[in-house]
Formats: sequence, structure tokens, C-alpha cells
Amino acid sequence: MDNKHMNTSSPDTTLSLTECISSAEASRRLAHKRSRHLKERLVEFVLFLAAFSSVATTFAIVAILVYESIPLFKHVSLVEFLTDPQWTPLFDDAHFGIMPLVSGTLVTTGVALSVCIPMGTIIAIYLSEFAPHKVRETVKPFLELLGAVPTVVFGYFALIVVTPLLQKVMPDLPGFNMLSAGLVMGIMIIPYVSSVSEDAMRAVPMHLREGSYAMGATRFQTAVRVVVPSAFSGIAAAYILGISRAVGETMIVAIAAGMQPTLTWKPTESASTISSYIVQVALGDLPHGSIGYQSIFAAGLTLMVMTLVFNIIGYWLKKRFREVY
Amino acid sequence: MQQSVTEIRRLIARHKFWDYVFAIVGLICLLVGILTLMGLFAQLVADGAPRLKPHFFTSFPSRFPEEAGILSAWVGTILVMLVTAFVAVPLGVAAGVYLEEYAPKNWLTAIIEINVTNLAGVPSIVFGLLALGLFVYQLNFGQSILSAGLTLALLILPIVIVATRESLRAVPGSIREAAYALGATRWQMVSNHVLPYSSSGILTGVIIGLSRAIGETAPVITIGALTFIAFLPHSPISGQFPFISFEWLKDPFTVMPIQMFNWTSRPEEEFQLNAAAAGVVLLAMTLAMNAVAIFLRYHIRKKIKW
Amino acid sequence: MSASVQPVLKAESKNLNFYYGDFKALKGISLPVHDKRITALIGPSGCGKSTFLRCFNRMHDLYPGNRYDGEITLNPDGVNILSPKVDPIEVRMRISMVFQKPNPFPKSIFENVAYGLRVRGISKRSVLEEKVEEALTNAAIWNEVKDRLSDLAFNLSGGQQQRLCIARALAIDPEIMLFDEPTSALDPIATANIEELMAELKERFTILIVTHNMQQAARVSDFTAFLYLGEVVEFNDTKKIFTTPDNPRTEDYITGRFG
Amino acid sequence: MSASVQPVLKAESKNLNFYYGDFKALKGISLPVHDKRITALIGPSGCGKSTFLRCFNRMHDLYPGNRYDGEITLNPDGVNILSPKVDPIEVRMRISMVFQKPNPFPKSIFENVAYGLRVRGISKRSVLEEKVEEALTNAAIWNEVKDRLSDLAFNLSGGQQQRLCIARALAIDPEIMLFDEPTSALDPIATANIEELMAELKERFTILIVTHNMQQAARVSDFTAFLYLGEVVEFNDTKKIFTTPDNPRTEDYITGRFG
Amino acid sequence: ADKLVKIDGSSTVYPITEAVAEEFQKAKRGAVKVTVGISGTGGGFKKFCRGEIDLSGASRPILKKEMEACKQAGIQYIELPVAYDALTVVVNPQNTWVKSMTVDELKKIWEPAAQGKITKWNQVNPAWPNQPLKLFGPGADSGTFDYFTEAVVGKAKSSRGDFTASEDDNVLVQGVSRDRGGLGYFGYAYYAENSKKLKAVPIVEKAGKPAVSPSIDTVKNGSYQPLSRPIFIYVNAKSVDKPEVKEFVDFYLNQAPKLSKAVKYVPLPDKAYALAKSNFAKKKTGTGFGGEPEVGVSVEELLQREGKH
Ligand SMILES: Nc1ncnc2c1ncn2[C@@H]1O[C@H](COP(=O)(O)OP(=O)(O)OP(=O)(O)O)[C@@H](O)[C@H]1O
Ligand SMILES: Nc1ncnc2c1ncn2[C@@H]1O[C@H](COP(=O)(O)OP(=O)(O)OP(=O)(O)O)[C@@H](O)[C@H]1O
Ligand SMILES: [Mg+2]
Ligand SMILES: [Mg+2]
Ligand SMILES: O=P([O-])([O-])[O-]
Repeated sequence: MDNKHMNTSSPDTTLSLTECISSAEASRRLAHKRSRHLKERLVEFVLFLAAFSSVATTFAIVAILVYESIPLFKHVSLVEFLTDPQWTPLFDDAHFGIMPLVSGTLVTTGVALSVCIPMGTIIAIYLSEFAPHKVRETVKPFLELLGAVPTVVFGYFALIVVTPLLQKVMPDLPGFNMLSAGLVMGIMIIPYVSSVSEDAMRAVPMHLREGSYAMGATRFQTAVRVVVPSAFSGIAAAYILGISRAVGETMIVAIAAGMQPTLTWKPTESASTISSYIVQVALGDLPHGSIGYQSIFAAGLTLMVMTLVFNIIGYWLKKRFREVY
Repeated sequence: MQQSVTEIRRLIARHKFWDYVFAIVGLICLLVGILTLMGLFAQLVADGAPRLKPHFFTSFPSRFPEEAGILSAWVGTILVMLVTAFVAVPLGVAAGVYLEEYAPKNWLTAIIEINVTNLAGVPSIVFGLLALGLFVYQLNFGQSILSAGLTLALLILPIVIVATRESLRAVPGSIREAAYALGATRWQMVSNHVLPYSSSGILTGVIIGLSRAIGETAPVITIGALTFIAFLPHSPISGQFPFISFEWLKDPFTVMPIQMFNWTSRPEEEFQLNAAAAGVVLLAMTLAMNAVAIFLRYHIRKKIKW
Repeated sequence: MSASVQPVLKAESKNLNFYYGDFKALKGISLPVHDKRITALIGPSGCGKSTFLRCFNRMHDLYPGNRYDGEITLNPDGVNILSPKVDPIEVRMRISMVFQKPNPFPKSIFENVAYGLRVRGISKRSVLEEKVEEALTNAAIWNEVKDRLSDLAFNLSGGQQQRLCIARALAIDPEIMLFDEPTSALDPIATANIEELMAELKERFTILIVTHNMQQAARVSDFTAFLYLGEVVEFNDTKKIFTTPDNPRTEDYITGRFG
Repeated sequence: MSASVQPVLKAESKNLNFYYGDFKALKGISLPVHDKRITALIGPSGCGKSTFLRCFNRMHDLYPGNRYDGEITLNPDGVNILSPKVDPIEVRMRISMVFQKPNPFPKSIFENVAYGLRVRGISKRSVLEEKVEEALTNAAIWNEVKDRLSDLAFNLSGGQQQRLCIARALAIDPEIMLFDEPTSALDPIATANIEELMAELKERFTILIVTHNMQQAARVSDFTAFLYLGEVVEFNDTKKIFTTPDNPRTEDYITGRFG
Repeated sequence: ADKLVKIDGSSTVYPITEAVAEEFQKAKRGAVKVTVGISGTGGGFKKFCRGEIDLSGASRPILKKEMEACKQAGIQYIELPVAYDALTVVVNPQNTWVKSMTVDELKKIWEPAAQGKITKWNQVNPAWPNQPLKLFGPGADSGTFDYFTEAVVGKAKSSRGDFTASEDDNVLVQGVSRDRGGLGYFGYAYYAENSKKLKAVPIVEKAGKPAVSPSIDTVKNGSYQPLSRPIFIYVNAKSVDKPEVKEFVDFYLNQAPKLSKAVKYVPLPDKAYALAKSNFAKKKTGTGFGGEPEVGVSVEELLQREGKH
């Protein structure tokens, strides 16, 4: 890079006079180039390894779950696992039907979603389209704190506050039920849903809103007819995240839902979920290596498969409805 | 042909009614969330207030509720969070940078991407199972600070990756082009520009991740965290050369949520107060972390406006 | 394209000032807008053309800190559309706008055009269909899209999208149409199409257009206002402005001596 | 600003085609770039001006799916800078670029200008200081910023930011400077400043500028190429192009009959 | 380098162990570190048989599977009972009809055949009202559950499944105290701490025997049957070579009478502690059980049995 222009005072100096790059300069540059390339490749490789570590984690999870649950499946056929209506691996009369846990998981998830999806979405719309800037900036982090409250606290909140309240309305409600666990879980998940969907809505470019307002639309019309559809893929991602959180939530259900694996779809009954079964056993008295102990890995595997299915649906939705502003 | 003005006005009045209705509904929903949080917090404070004295922070657990404290728990929590941050941040940021700035569009990166979103949805209890099998037994880390930190690091890895990607994406392409146009290599572009400019977003993501990790109970229970620990881990600073010791990584530990969980399941009602007080402290720790995040976001963003 | 018959006044801005926070972007603008004519706003970048245009449908209301001072009266009823007592939604229902970058909604072609009607509470399919067809025909895009009305609007080309946006604005029978550099994101062929379209539209609507392209202003408009640093330097018949401007600054700008 | 002395060839594109994926944006472009002269590229929006300019520093390499076909030789060594064997980083070290919107890094003024030097491995403070001062002086902004070198570059006005970007590009002693509509985001006064600056710069550098503003091309350039739909319609002395163009399409464009 | 005693295992034994550990560390002024975890009896044995811990708390004797695991790893253990826990059957304070219950009545309620059938109080005993019967009990993976089913139904883990289960006994306390028709069982400590909210049911072991309420005395004198059970610590024989472990266990056995009472457990008779001390001193390894839980054995007898491995 020596100054090729400084020594040429007039523009019509001929080529031959000036800067033919010396061979020494050329080879220096070449060497520099090679080391630069090497470093770049190295950096890229290291970064790739980091990105790949997430895949490795998933592999490790699946491997451990499969490895540990194989002994169970030697004992219990997959058909039995999926169709037996009873889950009593720890009882004398052991049954290994995962369905009661799955139903409990789905019902609590359903109840939670019926709280957090509408409320989360409404809050997101409110914050992104209605609330003044200041309100949004203060409320959002505050709301996110809800997600940081230890779930044990929520569990007791469900058991000691929410259930008695519900019992005032529904006198027949048992003291342990999926309804109150699900409701509280829903409240806990609200910030996950609202925060991510609000981000998605705010990413909708202003010119789309301007287009709508210019047609004489009100805020509500703009929000519902233009902003929400445009941000759909982001909102779907928020829902999927909410579902995953609900499916995997442990302590709230373990405390408030009654830990009773029954195959029921009624939210007013008590039940057990996959994850609460796992902590129960992890805390318990069971001899390790027993079939009952292996059952937690089988349950974990089921849980993993469920979240995987939800996430693949989510990924597909996201692809299908990718924002094209 | 054109609607009369009065007609238009009537129409607008009708539509605006829904604006008001929705604004009120939105506000109510917001209040439900906020009030629940405030209610919970107030309840915890009311219950825990008698315990929130200095010695609560400087005492070890005890069978006497008034004497019991959270010293080993908060120290444990901080050390575990340190490990978590030290592992999750470099790994997550590097992965985010790879996916956003380097990754070619092929099946492998597609898999990594699906996998990251999937991992974000894996229930934390499953991470506990992984850690039990892998860290505690296969790698023989035992029930140590290291195991817990690694477990939680894996748990928040997707959060860090996603936050990194989002904030990298917020850096305009013109900055990248400017750097390249001056002859920068890709890594120079990333390390000199894109990464520093997105640091506030990344930091926010890290803190959100950590505040999720700090309250996690289930996975730490699964790896079998201890509950009664009446001593502190080894000090990270040693008297001899090289003055830094990593022995604490292998030390047994307890963390705040575990201590809280232990207290809630005690027969003596007095211990419920301890649990509430521990809850207050835990929430305050999270609150403080979030405050730091907000502060940083505000201050760094003030300097950078695209 | 002449303005030989003395035209009717459709709207008029009177001593209009506009502030972005503390920054005064428009300084005492007084300007007539003639009925069924095209008025072009030209001037160097940043002179306030878009700012002025967006006052007409109260777009600035969307952002905090903006302030109007002065009047824009809209005839025949002579209402001051900038008055805080006037609902901006009402203004926008009477004056519609086409933006610089085509901004169709992520909906079907049909739903895009029907949007303004739905907002007005019309939901009868037959009425919608009729109006949509009419608007698309008027926007000279009906033939291209009639077989794919349920396609996503994003699948159209840039020029088609812009005509779709024009159709969307037409469908609600506005009294004035605002165009903010409607062709600056388009290729020459699409641009020519849109210019032709505007010439047709002015038979029925009053049009106000911002352009940074003087050739375009000369081609399509009846009246031209030259703005500079937030002020109207000169307003006149387009022909007059482009041949014998009164103000030397106008001349300098038009002949390319600055800008 | 004439090109009376027969100039030296600094670079030359030979039958250059460029593809965005399947879309052929440049069609067989052959064009000389004369040493220490300003060559302007004009043409309607979307004709390929930016695309062509960005070939010169291999900016297209950043995005997947882009493909060059043809040559751009850079003198004196006559290397084909589009050859896959040539490292794009090397090309960018020899040919620097100023973009449409000023895009300073969110760093101090000093660090902005020093960045290109740091990338070259220069880190000695005294050398950096000297070079930064030189570049800022050449970009005619030294006096305005010399007391606030450690201020954030964002605190400068748009015109100052653009001059800072020019200084940044100058600091690395490029052989050619590319300007892609460098004034389109600026106000008239800042524009005038930059144009003046370019006139000074061409004493020492070869300049290639894209502009959609014909007046600007006429004012600052020595040679002008008129592009249309990815092809060079006409290349000639600027004076000739703007007075007696050979091609009727050029004339139509320049006189505002289309575009 | 550090003097460390690692303990894990049953949540039932935890309060006593914790109290001992606390006092021990006070006594040693921090020279020895003690860690106590809660992994449950089963989790504790898993670690114990891997040689990871020095002591394991157990609310039931070691089982065959676990004995095998220990044998394979070459781990010898000393079985030491440390206290009694009285499983307490509780009802709601508003329950005016139950004065006492026989083991047969309990069996009628809890046996697997009762599932879905016995849902009213009058189905158990016609003298009781037609009031819904709501059941609460520990999770099926707890030692308490095992012992209760063994003692009442006659077979470990044999129970009806339609009851509200929780690992957290406070949750059970909440359940029974809020449901007029509620009935539950758990460790005595939880009853003792919540005696205002709950009513303990006196138990009639066999027809003709008197109803006995759970209390320290009735457990100690052996009249509270069959629901009082011993709880244990298992000590790794190899760890005893470490002076701090030996010291800790000695301290444990010395303090157990006082500390178990303090945490609302029932101390063993003095003779039993003496026997345990001598067993420990002799390093008598193996279990007094055959790898199966037993109901109603006296601790003294147990300690004198030949240790099985
Ligand atoms: N939101 C805003 N806040 C503050 N100032 C603004 C804002 N929008 C525009 N301005 C300023 O107001 C002035 C007028 O801007 P306006 O967009 O109306 O210019 P314009 O004539 O449309 O220019 P262009 O041809 O570039 O679109 C400019 O100086 C601009 O910097
Ligand atoms: N990344 C891209 N992918 C595909 N097509 C592109 C891309 N960028 C530009 N084009 C197309 O290539 C053609 C030339 O674009 P280019 O940006 O070079 O035009 P231009 O002459 O600089 O126009 P303008 O004056 O609007 O900047 C246009 O038709 C454009 O749509
Ligand atoms: Mg504008
Ligand atoms: Mg361009
Ligand atoms: O924890 P436990 O084994 O006593 O139930």
C-alpha cells in the first residue's frame, strides 16, 4: 500500500514508470493472505463447534433417555405403554400405561394455554399498539419478572389461594385439581407469550400500520387486521414457547394437582403429569435400577417427543407464514 | 357516492367504542399479571419480614427456624450462576454468531436451527435427567457446583443463542458493508463491529437467561443437590501461586430454590417464614439482575441509534 | 393536462406550521389545492414535501411529540381538518394516501382492496366484490389480477403492488388522494403505467403528489409548488413553473444548478 | 473539469455480466475508467448502476447466489479483480467505497477513520494520528472535528457524517474510490460541500460515482455512462452527453422525457 | 484434605440427621464438614452402593436389589436404627364421627379392591355418615407408603391408586385440614406440628385390643402398633476407618435420644441405643432383615439378629 499516487504529479505519467508491484511485495501479500485465511477458517470452525454443541446436547439427552428406558421396554411392550389406561409402576400391581400422565399433561397444558394465550396476546397487543411508550418500557420488564418467580411459590399460591377461591364458585371442586394448577401455570407463562409476541408485533414495519390508518382504520382494527396477521409467525413462536413451558412445568403441578395418575380429561379432577412424576420419583424412595426408576426415563422420553412434535409444528408454521413485509 | 360526513361520524363512533373496550380489556389483563406478581411478592414479604435480618444472610441452615439462614444457599447460587454464565455466554454467543454471520444455507445449519428452537422448549426436568446421567455419573463431576452450573448453562444456552441472533440481526447491513469495504475480513467485521454493537442485546438475553436459571428447582433437585450445608465452598482466591483456585468447582453446594423447597416441606410452620424470606431474597436477586439489564440496555442504546 | 378552466378550490392550507418536537419542519405554508387537478410538490430532499403531505391525513398524529399550528380547510364543508376537535379517522376516511414504498397488507389481493370498505363496516360479499372490481379496474390492474384475487398480495411485482395500493385507496371513494413519491421504488415501465393512471384518475379525484423527480412533476401535474427549507418558494401553473419561473431559486433548482 | 488531456486507463470492465441468482442485472458491460478522473453512472432507477459499482469492490461476494461473468481489470498490474483467485479483501484494500447513506461505525470519529488502517495492521498511535489527520483534512472536515476526535461519530450532522465516511475511505490510500449516490440522503448545503470535495479529490484519486441526479453528474463528472436495463447505452465525455448525446434514448432521459 | 462426612438418603430421617450434623459441627467448631442431602431412601442407597457417601438415611431396611448392588461394589454396611417414626392417621377436626379405627377398617379403605368403590364413610363403617371419603397419602415411591401398605394391607406397595399423593407432607396436611371428609397418613412430626388443624385417629390393632393414640409414650412402650416403625442410618464400613466418620456416628448415637425428640420423632428405648453402639463398635455389618420390610419387629431383636449380606 505504499502511496501509488504521491509520486505521480501529473495524471499522464505512463504506466511503465510507476507502480508495478514488486515480486517481493507480491509474495509478502500472498503469505499474509494465507495466514489470514487460516485464521479465518479456524475461527469459523470454532464457532461452528459452538453452534453444534446444541445439537450434541440434544443427542446426549435423547441418548440418555433411550439408554435408560430400554430396560423398561424389555419388560413392557410399546403397545402396552401407549394403550394401558393405568400408570402405577410403583404399585404392587404395576401398570405402565403412559396415557394417564399424558392426559394430565395435556389437560394442565390446555388450561394454562387457555389463560396465557388470550391474556398474553391481549397484553402484547395492548403494549405494542395501545400503551404509551413509557408504560410499555416500564411494564414489560416488570411482567417478565413473573416468569422469574420460583415455581414453588406459584405452586403454593395455587394450592392455598387459588383453589379455595375456586371452591367458592365450584363447591364440588376437590382440594387438588388440574384447574387451579393450570390457571396459575397460565399466569406464570403470560410473560413468555406476551413478551415474545410483543417483540414480533413491534417488528411489523410502521409503513404497514400507516397503510391501515390511512384507510381510516381505528387502532383496534389496525391491530387485529394488520399487525397481528403480519406478526403471525412470531406470535406462533411465542405460543409454541408457551406450550413447551406448560408441558414441561413441574413444581406447580407437583404441589397443586394432586399427583394422582388418572386417565381423565376433566380439569376439575386431580391428576399427575409427566414432569411431576419425574420429580416425585427423583425425590423418592425407589431403589435405583428398578423398573419403577427406569420408568422416569421412559416418561422423560415421552415428554421430549411431545415437545419435539410441538416444536416441529411451530417450525413448520413459522416457515409457512414467514413475515414478508 | 361518497358517504356523508354524519354517516362517517356515526360509523367512527361505533368503531371507536371497540377501541375503548379493548384498551380496558388490555389494561385489565395487564393488571391481572402485574397484581398477581405484586400480590405474591407482598405475601412473601409479609411472611418473610420477621426473618429478613442481617443474620439470615450470614447464617447456615439450622433446625431452629429463627437461627436458620441462607449463607450457603446464596453463595452457592452465585457460584453456580458464575459457572453457568462462563459456559453459556461464550458458547451461546459463538453459536449465535455462527448461525447469523457464518452459516451457509444447508441442511446442517437447518438442523442446528430447528434444534436450537427445540432445545428452548425442552422441559427443564429433562435437563436434570441429562445432567444426572452425564455430568454426575459419566463424567464423574458428582453433585458439585460444576455439575449444576453446566446443567443450567445447557438450559439457558438456547436463550443466549436466540438473543445473540436477534441483536446481531439488529445491526444494519450497511455497517457490515462499510467494514468489508475497508478491507476487513469476516472475523474482523464480526469482532470489531457487529459483536460490540450488539452487546447490549446479548447482555439482556444473558441476564434473562440467568434469571430463569436462578429460580430453577427441578433440574437441580434431579441431580441431587444437597440441602444441609453448613460451610462455604473453597475460596476462589488462594494464598499461594497462582492465587486462583478452582477447587470450589468440585465442592458440594446448595442453592436458593433448593433451600426454599426444603423449608416449605418442613413440618414446623415457622419454617414457612424462612421459605418466604428466601423467596423474597431470590426475587430481589432476579429484580436486581433485571435492573442491571434495563440500565445497560438503556445506556448502550442511547449511544447507538441506527 | 392544462388548467385552462378556472378550477374550484378543494382544500387550502393557511399559514401552516408543523413541528417535529422542537424542530419546525414547515414554516407558514399557504397553498390552494384545486378540485380534480393534480398538484405536485417538488423541492430538494428534506425540504418538507412529505411532512406537508402527511398533514393532510393527520399521519403525524401517530407519533408522539408532533404538533400542527395553522389550518387546512377541506371543502365543500370548510372544516379545518387539523383541528384537535376533528377526529383524524374521519379525515382519513375522506382523504386517502398512497405511500412511497408499496405497502400491501399480508392478505389476499381481494382483502387488500376490500380493507377500507370493511373498515367502513361494509361486509356484504356482493357489495365488496363489486367495489373491489371497480377499484382494481380504475387502478388499471384488474386484467392482471382478476384470476388470482385470493393470491397473497406479496406475490405481485413492485409496480403491481403499487397499483394495488392505489386501488386500495380508490376503493373508499376519497375526496383527495395523496401520493408520496409513488414511483420512486419502481422501474421505468411501472412508473410510466402509474403516471398514465394518475392522468386518468384526475378526472374524478383531487390529487396531491410529492415527487423528487422534476420530469415527473412536469409530465403529470397541473399545478406545482416548489418548497425549500420548509417554505413555499413558488406556486403556480406547472407549465409556468417549468418554463418561466418567477423566483430565481426555483429556476436554479429546476435547471439543476442546485439540489 | 474537462478531460482535455488524454487520460490513462485505470480500470476497465470487459463484457461484464452479473447475475442475482437467475436474474441478469448487468448485460455485457464494457466501460473504461480513466485515472484521476470522475466517471459518473446515470440511468433510471433499477438500471444496474449500483450493481455495477459494487462489482468493483466485490461487495456482491457477501451474499450468496450472486455470480460475475466477465472481467474488470485493474491497472497498473492488470489483474482481473473479479477472478475467483483474487482475494476480495485485497481488492477492497485497493478500491474503497462510500455509500448512499452515511454509515459511520458507532465509535469515535478518530476510530472511524483509523479503522481501515487498523485492519491493515497499523496500530502505532503516531502513524494513526498522522494518517487520520491527513484523511480528515483531505475530506474537508478536519477543522470541524479536530477538537472532538473522541466524540461519537453519530453526533455529527448527516453531511459531516458523509464526509467522515469519505475520510474513512481516503485514509487507506485507495486507488479508486466508489461513490454510490453519496448525497442522496443529504440536504442541499451538505450536497454542495461534498461535490466541491469530489472536485478536489480527483486531483489524486480515480472516482466512480453513481447518481440519480443528472444535474449532479453534469456538475462534477468528466465522463458519463448512461445505463438502461443493465446495459450501457452511451459512454462519453460528460459535456458531450449532456449537450449532444449520440443516442436518442440518452437524450430522452436527460431531457426528462422518461425516467 | 478436608474432613468431610457425606450423608444422603431418606427425607424422613433427614430432620434428625440435620440436627445431629448441626450440633456436631458446632461441637467440632467447623473442623469437620458434614453435608446432608435428600435423595430419598432409594436414591440414597444408589449413591451409598456406589461408595459416594459415608452414611445413608433410610426409612425402610435395605432391599435385596440394593444389597446386591452393594455386594457387587464391595461395600459393607452397618445397619443402625436411630429412632421410631409413628405413622399417624389423621382426619379433619370437623370429623365428629371417628373416635378410633381398626386396622381392618383401614385395610378396607386402602386395599386395591377399594379403588373406586369405597368412596363414602358409611361404606367403611355403617355407623359413620354418608359423607364423601377423600384420601391423602405419600407418593408411591416413599418409604412411608411402603410401610403403611405392608402394615395395613399386608403387602408392600399394595394400595388403591385413587388418592391424592404428594411427596410434600405439608401438602397432605393442607388437603386433610381443608376437607371435612378427608383422611390421610404421614409421619408423626407433621401431625405434631399441625395438631390444631388435624385430628389423630387412635388405632385398634386387633379386635379386643384398646385404641391407642400415637404419642411418644405409646410408641416407646410398644403399644402403638402396627404403625410405628424404626428408621435407620446405614454406615459404610470402610468409611468408619476415617476418624471423622466414626466420631460422627458415635455422636449421632449419643445425641439421637435428645435430638430425635426435639424434631418430633420418637427415641428408641435406651437399651436399643446401647446395643446399636456396641454393634457399631464391633463393626457388625449386614442387615437384620432379609431384604424385605417387616412389620412389628422390635428394635432390640433386630439388633441381635445375625447380619445378612
Ligand atoms: N420524524 C421526524 N422527526 C424529526 N425530524 C423529521 C422527522 N421526519 C422528517 N424530519 C425532518 O423534517 C424535514 C422535512 O422532512 P421531509 O421528510 O418532509 O422531507 P422531504 O421533502 O419529503 O424529503 P425527501 O425528498 O427526502 O423525502 C427534514 O429536515 C427532516 O430531517
Ligand atoms: N439483491 C438483489 N437480488 C435480486 N435482484 C436485485 C438485487 N439488488 C438489485 N436487484 C435488481 O437488479 C437491478 C439493478 O439494481 P440496482 O440496485 O443496481 O439499480 P440502480 O440503478 O442502482 O437503481 P437505484 O437508482 O434505484 O439505486 C434492479 O432490477 C433490481 O431490482
Ligand atoms: Mg419525503
Ligand atoms: Mg442504486
Ligand atoms: O424419603 P423417604 O424415603 O423417607 O420417603
